Order: sequence, then C-alpha cells, then structure tokens
Amino acid sequence: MLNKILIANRGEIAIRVASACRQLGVPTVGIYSEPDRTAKHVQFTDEAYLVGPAAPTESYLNIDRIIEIAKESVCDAVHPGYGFLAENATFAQRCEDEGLVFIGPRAETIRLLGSKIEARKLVMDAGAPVIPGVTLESDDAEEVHKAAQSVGFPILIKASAGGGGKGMRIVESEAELEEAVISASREAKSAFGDGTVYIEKLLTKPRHVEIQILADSTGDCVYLFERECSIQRRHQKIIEETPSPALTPEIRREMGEAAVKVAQAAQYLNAGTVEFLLDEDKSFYFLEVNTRIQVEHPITEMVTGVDLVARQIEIAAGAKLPFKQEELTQRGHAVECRIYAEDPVNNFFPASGEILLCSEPTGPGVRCDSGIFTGYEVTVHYDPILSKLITFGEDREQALDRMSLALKDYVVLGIRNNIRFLRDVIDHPEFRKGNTDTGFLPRHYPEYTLPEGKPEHLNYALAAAINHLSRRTTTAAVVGTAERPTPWQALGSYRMF
Amino acid sequence: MLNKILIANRGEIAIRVASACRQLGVPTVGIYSEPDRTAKHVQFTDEAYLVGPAAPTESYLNIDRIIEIAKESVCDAVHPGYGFLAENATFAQRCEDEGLVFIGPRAETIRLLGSKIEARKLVMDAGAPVIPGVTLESDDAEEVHKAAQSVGFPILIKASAGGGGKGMRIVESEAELEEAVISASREAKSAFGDGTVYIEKLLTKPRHVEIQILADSTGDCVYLFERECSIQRRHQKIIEETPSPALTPEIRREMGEAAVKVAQAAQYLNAGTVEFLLDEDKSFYFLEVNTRIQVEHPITEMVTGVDLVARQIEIAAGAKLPFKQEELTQRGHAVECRIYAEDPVNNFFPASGEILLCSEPTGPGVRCDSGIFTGYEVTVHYDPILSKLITFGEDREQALDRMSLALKDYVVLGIRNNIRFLRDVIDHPEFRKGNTDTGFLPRHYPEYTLPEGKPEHLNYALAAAINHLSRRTTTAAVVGTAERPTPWQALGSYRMF
Amino acid sequence: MELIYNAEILTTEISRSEDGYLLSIGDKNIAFKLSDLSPGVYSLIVDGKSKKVYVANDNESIYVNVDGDDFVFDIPRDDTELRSEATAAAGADDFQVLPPMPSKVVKIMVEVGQKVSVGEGLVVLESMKMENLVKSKVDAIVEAVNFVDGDLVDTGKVVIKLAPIE
Amino acid sequence: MELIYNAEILTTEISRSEDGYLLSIGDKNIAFKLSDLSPGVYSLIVDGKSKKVYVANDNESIYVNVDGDDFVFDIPRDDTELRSEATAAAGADDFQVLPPMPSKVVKIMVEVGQKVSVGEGLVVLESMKMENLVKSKVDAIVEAVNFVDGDLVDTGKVVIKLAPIE
Repeated sequence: MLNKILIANRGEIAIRVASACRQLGVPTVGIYSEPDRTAKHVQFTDEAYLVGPAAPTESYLNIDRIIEIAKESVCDAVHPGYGFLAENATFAQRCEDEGLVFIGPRAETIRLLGSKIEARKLVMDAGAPVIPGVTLESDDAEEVHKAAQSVGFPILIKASAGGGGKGMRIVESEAELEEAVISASREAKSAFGDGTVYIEKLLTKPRHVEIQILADSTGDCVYLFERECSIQRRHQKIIEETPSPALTPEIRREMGEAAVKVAQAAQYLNAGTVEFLLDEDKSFYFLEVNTRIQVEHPITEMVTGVDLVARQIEIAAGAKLPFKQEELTQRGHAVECRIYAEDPVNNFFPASGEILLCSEPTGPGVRCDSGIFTGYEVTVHYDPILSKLITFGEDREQALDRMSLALKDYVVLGIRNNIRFLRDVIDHPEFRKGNTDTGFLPRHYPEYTLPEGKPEHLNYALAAAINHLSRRTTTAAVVGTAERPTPWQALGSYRMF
Repeated sequence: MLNKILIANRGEIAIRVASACRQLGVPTVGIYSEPDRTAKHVQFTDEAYLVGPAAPTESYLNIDRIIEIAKESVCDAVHPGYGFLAENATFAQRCEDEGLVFIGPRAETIRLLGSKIEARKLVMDAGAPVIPGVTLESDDAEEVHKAAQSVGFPILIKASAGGGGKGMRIVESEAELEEAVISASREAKSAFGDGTVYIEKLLTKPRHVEIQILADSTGDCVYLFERECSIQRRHQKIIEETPSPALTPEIRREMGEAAVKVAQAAQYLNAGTVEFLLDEDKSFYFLEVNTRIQVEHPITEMVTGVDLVARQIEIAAGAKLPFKQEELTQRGHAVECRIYAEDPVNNFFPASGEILLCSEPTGPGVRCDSGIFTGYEVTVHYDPILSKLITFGEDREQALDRMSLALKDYVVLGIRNNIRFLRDVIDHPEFRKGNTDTGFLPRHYPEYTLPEGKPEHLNYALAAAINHLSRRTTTAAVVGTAERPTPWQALGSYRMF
Repeated sequence: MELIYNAEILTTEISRSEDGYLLSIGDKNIAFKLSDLSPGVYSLIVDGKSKKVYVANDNESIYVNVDGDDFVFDIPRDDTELRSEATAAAGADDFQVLPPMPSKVVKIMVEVGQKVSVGEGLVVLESMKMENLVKSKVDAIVEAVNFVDGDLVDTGKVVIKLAPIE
Repeated sequence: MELIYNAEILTTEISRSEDGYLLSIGDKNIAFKLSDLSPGVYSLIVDGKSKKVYVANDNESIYVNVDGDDFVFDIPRDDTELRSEATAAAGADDFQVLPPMPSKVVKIMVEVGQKVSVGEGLVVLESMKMENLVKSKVDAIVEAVNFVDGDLVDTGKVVIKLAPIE
C-alpha cells in the first residue's frame, strides 16, 4: 500500500479522495491557496500546507511547488482529483520522474488521449465508431469555411487540448463561424495553453452516454456500465444518471466492450471514462476519453456498490482488480445534481460571497459530497461548484422522487445558487419520461424565471424573519448556546422600526 | 394509495416514516408530547398536533387521543413505527374498527405472535425448530425451581408479552433464581401491563440472527435475508450487520425459508422479522417474531436496495410485492450502530440535557438516521436513542472501516453518549474477525473505561477552547453570522482570569 | 417592523397570543406557534401545519427558506428609494451591463453611438474561467462604454450603458 | 486563563505570533494557526498537522472534540475545590450511590449498619423504563439510606452512603 498521498486539489473532490485514503489507512497531505485556508478540504487531510496565492497558476496548477510539498512531507503518491492538473501529462510525467506514484493513467496515455486528434486516430484503429470531423491547422478564414462545409452544418467547435466545455461552441450557420472559431481558440488558449481547435459534425438530438472503466497494471480492464449526462448547460453537465433510460442491455454491452477496447488500445491504467454520443437511431460515436475520476463518479458507485476512488488508490499501489466483468452488476437507479453558486435568473452568472446558513439533506438513499458549510466564503477564483447531491432508488422514479425532496431540503442562504432550478428540471415531465438529450436545457429553458414562493409560505417566512431579526438585535452577549433567550422577552406588542 | 398517514411515534423512526411518505407523495400528520414540541420529527411531518403531557401513557401510548387526532386531521392510515404502540394488538384492532389502515400486520396476527407461548406453538406446528422452555403459571418458589430444572441451567427469563430486552434476566444458578423471576415479572408488568414470564434453556454462545420478511395481502411472502444482531448489552442490540459472518448460503436459505413458513402460518401481512438464535454447531432455533419495522432495518435496505418502509406503505395500500424471492440479492456489507445518550463509564446510565453542538458524519456509504441537532434537549421521558449510524461497504472490512471513521466524525457535545464506546467495539480485533455472539460485550467489556484523549490532541483542544471562550466573552451584540470578530482583536498577550 | 419584499413595503407586527404569537401583515392576522431549534432554524406551526424555517441575515437582507422556497426580505434604510411601478415594469436594468461578480472584459463589441438590436452581442466577459457573451435585451443606442478589453470590472460597475431610441 | 482538566489546573496563555498564535501551557509553547469555520467549529494547524476542532460550552464546562477524542475542561469558580490526589486515588465516589439522572427507587436492598461486599446489590433504580441494579464497588458499611422504595431521586442526590470498614 502507499505510505502517504498528496491530494493536489480542493473542494468536494479533495474531500472525497481524503475519505477514501482514511478508510484505507493512508495518511494524506492537503494543499491550500491563500483564500482557501478555511476551505473544507483543509480539515479533511491529516496535514495541510499553503501552496500559493489565489490564482490557480500560482497554487493548484503550480507543479514545482506541489512537487516540493510532496517531497517535504514525505509523500510517495499524488492524487490529482478532477480539473486542475488531473489531465496534465507534464504533471503526471513529473511525478513519475520524481518517484511519486501518480494516481491515474501513465503520462504517455494522458498525452495520447488528451489530444482529440490522436485519440480519434487510436479509436478508429481500434475499430470503434467516431463522428466525422476535421482539425483546424489555422484560423485562416478560407480553411475554416472549407472544413465546416466538409462536415456540414450544424457543427461543433472543440478545443483539442481541453475538456469540461471550455473552448466549445456550437455553430449553426456560416455567419457565426469565424467569430466562434476565434473565441473558442482564445478560450482554449487561456484555459489549456493550446489554442488548437477541432470541428466536427453536430448530432441534432444526441444523448451523452459515457462508460466508466477500471484497468489494473496487469492489463485487466472492466467496464462499470454507463452514465447518461445529457442534461448540460453550455456543454457543462449538471445532472447525471445511471442506468441511462435509453440503453438496451445489448447497446450497453456493445458500448461497454467498445470502451474496454479503446482503453486497452491506449494501454490504459487506473480509472477512466470513455464518452460517447448516442444518436436517436441508437448508433453511438466515440467522443473522448477522460483520463481522471469524473465529477459524476458517485452514481456509478451507488448502482454497482464499487468504491471507485478506493479502487484508484489500490490500483496505483499495484493491486489487481478484485472482480471480473461478469461479477459486476447494476442495481437500482442513481442520479446526481451539481450544486453551483450561480444565478439561474441572470444567465447563470457565477456568484460569490459568504454562505450565511447551510443545511444539507440526509436520509435513506441520499449522499451529499459537499465542499461547503455555514460561514464558508465562496471566492471568485475557482469553479463555482459547491457540492454534489446524489440519490439512489429502487428504480428511476424513486431515485428522482428522492432527489426532488433532497433538493427541497437543501438550504443554502446568502448566496445565489441553482438548487431551485435543478428541482424544476428533475420534476419536468419530459425529464421524468426520460426524454433527455443534450439539447434538453436550451429547448425547455431558453430563459429561466424563479417560481414565486408559495403565498402561504410567505407567512411562515415573515414570522420567522421578524422573530430572527428581533432576536439578533435585542440580545447582546450570549455566552454559549445553552442560553437561549425567549423571543420578545418582556415585550408585548411592539414595532421595531 | 393512502391519502394521509398519522405517524404514531417520535424520534428518528418517525422521521424515517415521514421521509418514505413524502417520497410516495402521501401527506403526514405528526404527534408530539409537551416536551417534544421542538423534537425533530415535528419538523418532518406536514402537520403536527399536541398529543399530551410528557408521560408516554398520556401521549405516545394514549390510544384514544391518537385516534381522535387521526380522525380530526382526516387521516386514513396510521404508521406506528417501532416501540410504543407498534406491537399493541388493541391499538391495531382499534384502528381497524375505526376504519383506519394500520400499517403493519393484522391485529389478530400481532396478538398471536405477541404471546411467546402461542407463537412457540405456531412455530412448532409449522415445523420450525424452537428452544426447550416453560411458561411460569405463578411465581410460586417450588414451581419456579421445578421449571428451571426441567430446562437446565443456565436459563433465560423472558416477559411473555414484551420485547426489546425489558423483563429479561439470565440466571446462572438456583441461588439467583427467585429474585430474578420477581424482578423480571415486575419489570414486565410495568412495561407491558402483563407480568407473565417464561423460562427457557440458555444457549451458551449463541448468535442472534434474524430474517427480514415482507408479505402482501395476496399471501405472497419473501425474505430479505438476515441481520446479525449479536452485539447486545442487557439484551438490547447496539450493533447490527448483514450479511452475518456466520451464515453459509445453505443456512441462509434454510433460515429464510423457515421464516417464511412461520410468517405464512400466522397469515402474516406487511413487514416483520423472525428472530433466531444460531448455536455454535450452526443449528438455529426460533426466538420470536417482531411484528413491526425494526430499528435495524436500514442495513437490509443497504444490501438489498429495497426501501422497506416504502414497501410497508404500499403493501398497506393493497399493492402486491413488486419482486419475487429469486430477484432479491444481497450485495456488499452493511453495519449499524445505535447512538445512545448514556454514560458508558457509569454502567451506561441514560443521560439527559441539551446537545450543545452536533455534527453528523456524511460521505460515501454513510447514512445517519438521526433525531437530534445542535440545541436539541434530550429529556428523561423516552428511550435514550439519539440516532442510528449505518455504513455500507463493498465488503465487511470496508463497511467497518467506514463505520469506525464515521463514528470518529460524529460529534455530540454537552451530553454523555456511547459513540467512543461503539468505536472501540467496531475496532475490537475479535469483532473484526467476526467472532461475535450475544456474550461478546459482557465478555470483552465487563467494565468500560474511556480511553484518554491523545496528548497531542489536548493541545488542539486547549487552544480551541481558550479561543472559543475568549470570543464568547469579549464580543457582545453580534448581528448575523456575517460579522465574525477576529480573535483577540487588538489584544497582544493577555490572561483572562 | 417594515420589510421590503418584491419592491413592496410590508408593515408587520408581532404580538403574543394565548398559546403563541400573532402576526399582522396589513389587515391580515396569522396565529402561529414558534420554537427555536438551532441557530437560525425555527419550527413554526400555523393551523396544525408544521414547517421548519431557516433564516439568516446580513446588514441589508434577511434570507429565509420555507419548504424549499427561498424568500429575500430587504431591510429598509433611511435612503431606501423603492423603484416605482413604472421603472420596475420598464426594466431599467436592461439598459446597462452590470457584471454581478468581478469579471474581466475580454472583448467590447460595440461603440458609443452605435444602434443595437435585441439579441445583439455587447461584450464578452470572463469570470471563473468561463466566457460569457452579454447580449442586449432591448433595441437601443450605446450611450457609454466605460471599460476597454483586458480591464477588470468590479461588481456593480456599469460596463456599457444604453439609451432608449427616441 | 485557567482551566481544570482531569482534576488539574492548567494555566494557559495565548499570544499572537508572526503567522498565527502561541499557546503556552506551563513551560510548553505551541505555535498554531487557527481559523473560524462555523459557530463552534475551528480549523487548527500545528506543524502542518491539520485538525478540525469542535467546541461548545455551558456555564461550568467547555466541551471539545478533536479527531474523535472528547475533552471536557471545567471553568474554575471561586468556590472550586480540587479533589486532592489522595481522594482521587481512593475513589471517593465509590462510597456513595448518586444517580446521574432523575430516577425512581424501585427497591432499597440494604439497611443502615449492614456490612456489604464488592459486587453486592445496594438498590434497584429505574430510569427511562429500565431497571438498574446498583452494586457496591467496595467492601463497606452502610452509613445512610436517604430514600425509600418508590421515591423519585434527583440528579446529584445521595441515595445510599457507605463508610469504609475500620
């Protein structure tokens, strides 16, 4: 087993990794940027060191400093989480060179699959289906237009280096093409340091379905079934579920086997995800491989009973997979919602500020992988993800009913968030029917207006608000929570302002 | 489906039932005694009515008042939870007479199985194995001694009417016999209104293994496998797990089929548990049937994926079982610890008072069915159970590792509790090996001393305590949580007292 | 006590009743029972209907959650000027680009004096590593452009100001 | 500041250091960083080792949890009399039956003047519907029996007092 693991990340995923390490009895080292001193992940690692100022490039992307902390704290392994350095081949290589176990695929695999172009070639050679597309060698207008015409509108522009929706643009017609290429390239350059973009045929109503795989160092590889992630806003997944309402057992097996084929062609090691687009006619096309643990991994854990992060660590420590393909089963249904600090009525603009009160849902079949708490300050420096809410049910209906209620019970006061919006989506009749594709949100929510609070709830809200305020302003030094003043002590009827 | 359900209980089980009702879209009515106005279950039901003063006989056992509330609030069903009226045939009968659906077995079944003597007869007739034993017609000394000799020491005295360890005594030899019979009978009389006791052969190192069953109104009945509940203190289960480390697939099937046989002989309806003792030679004996949802039902939910409380409600509403025996599977391992307000170093004497701070564990595979929160006042009037902590793992080791960590993360300040004790048991080498029998606790913990806090932790504790106190005493009116004073504002070095 | 909700001043009063409290809002009277649970968490019962209510406040507002519904009440200040019905309807905010959080100006797409139509791009702002194209919600004329590409803009600063077409 | 821990007075002092605080306990100095998280929840880092610490207090004591270890510190009062080393060792509490919570006396099993041995039953108390047989932890003579069967006993009241055998 590994002796000590540095977790090169922050937020809920750093906590998730720390929790797996604690279970396996492996001590952990956390890192934090200056504004993250009070972040939740710092409290879940056995040691924690300042990595640098707020800017990611100087902190969570600062390879030299992270390696230095790993060395000084005598770590022998690094877990990169997702985002930041998770799919950075240079970092993985550097770990390998410094004698640190990188908990993920080999640097060479990350490099290969990180290039959409090379990955595509590999997949085609392995005999798995890909979507027609072309890489742009330059942003020369003529070349851009020629390429677009060769695949046919609508097209999708993607950053060759990236992931997570950054540097992506849908282009419906010639008119928008040039500006879109330039802007996507600029965003890609700023996010990944590489402005190369790629254009491909856009399927009109595809579902995003991905396969979780695990591969050990002996070359054994299994698939842990699919996740459907069609509910996306600007190419960012916000709701994921498994099983997919669209897969038949046959397509599931075909897709799973295609994923394993791709992984083996890349000599894949550790956990990974092979993403596909599923067309309306049920044919599927390779999209990309994510060479990391995914944000949405918990839903797979819920239906397979497998702890993916613990497996990652054991595989990195040299363990063989403890199960064979035929021993893995899907049972029940799981769904995940990503909770963001963002304003759904203002074009989902990210929000920042202090969380004045936070109360998270619990109960049978409810899991909340959270990075927040009452008093936590959400800064502008990082991704606005606050937590992930996951529910499990005997079937899809129960999983969704539980999610709807868990979202209702999820209280985050003082900062704008998407909880109410997520509940609306979960309860949308078309979503309930499983009619999901990547165009679901733009189609059903071109604009979003927060529903008004129920009039009868307003009375409760007012009574509690006035009580709360009067308490806050009339009671002075309260020592301990033991001494709780009665509301309106000695006051009969009064007015405050 | 049912239209509105009255939950005739309090604490975590009332919340568990309310959560199942919410998912099924059925409104709920809660009841609360005077000191329970701020209890957690009141906040989880759609309506809540005062049922009476603190004393259980005047509140949660007050059948007339409960029926009255059910009628006035237009309920058509009652869920009794566990304890209180859950196994009271009179209450079940009264519900039936008043046209309220009692969510549980028929009154007649409760009456039949509630009598240990009649139940025993039924089980023998059904061909399932029972332990040699005798009912005492009186506490006449001669009869008592003759009965004891006929089954042979050591013997077990049990209340004929009761359950939950009340009115139970182990007697090793003649000398203790009379006093034990008198005291058990007195306790039985006070708890159940019936002082009849029963003596039986005591197995020396038995495991307590029970089978969960579900039966619908068409007579279909399935078993949802076993729970091992050998970790008991004074006949009160405190740790339960499934699967049992002792069962082979063959014994599991035999025991499951025996349980179904017993249930069908009693024309059982709804959820129930058939308890067995498993001897060292792997033969098993019928113990009793619990005609209610059990405290420990969540571990079965974790490994089977079935929501038992939702099933209870659907069965009561007339639904057929949605699965057949062969479709049910056990996957992974689950364990439950019962968190009590009690003092482990003072003979586990119940504790009462305010919970000054409560922080409950979360994370993958962790479920906490809790009835407490920061500021909650634990009264002396009811059972000292605070919550149930349940963990799931791919295997027993992971489930136990997760439990150990979850207990470590479970913070309850200001009231004595058994959390640290439970962690010691979970980490005990013999428990880890699965060497569990009902004598485990008395054998390994004849006395319990709280382990000292680690010396290095004392430094953290002191620093935080002093900081906390100084903050509490130096800062006056704080409006909102937004304004957080810096510690020792403007103070350099100082002493407070 | 006065609170602002949805641009309206609510005048409320609370008094004790025999077994709880009485809340008056305008002419309406609501009898309720209230208990403290944890800090900021209250249990309220009105006519038997039980709700757990979460409350927090900062210096300007009170945030409340009842059964998944969020309410924000603003605390009136001496200089509080409620927007008139008219302004509210017209949507005065549609005539200015105000980043709701600190952002970077990636690209200003319009010039002062230019006529813009509904849906036309005004500026690309970057925040939390995501580019956002801000489009005009109205037909208007660009009155002012207060920043240039590359500038950092703070919350509440007007990046672009539009004027109605005469 | 003085706190009582395990019957010992700890004299502690906290001062600011360059990048945090310094805690002195007697001769020991510990440098630590501290941040507020939620009410009663603190993040402390000592020598890189990070711990989340939970603290609450009432008027007598401070309750702290560090990594699953519970600590209780008592706040000294003017009339605080620390039990001497000797009494602590002897276990003065072994000579009296003090119910830790309100209980009902079900059955007194001894009389004043009676000699009792270790393990002998003294009284049956009922609390929360459970009967508890309280056994003697020492060989002793019954000095006083302050209640009779059926009495309700409050916390901190001595039910039975024993005396050492001369």
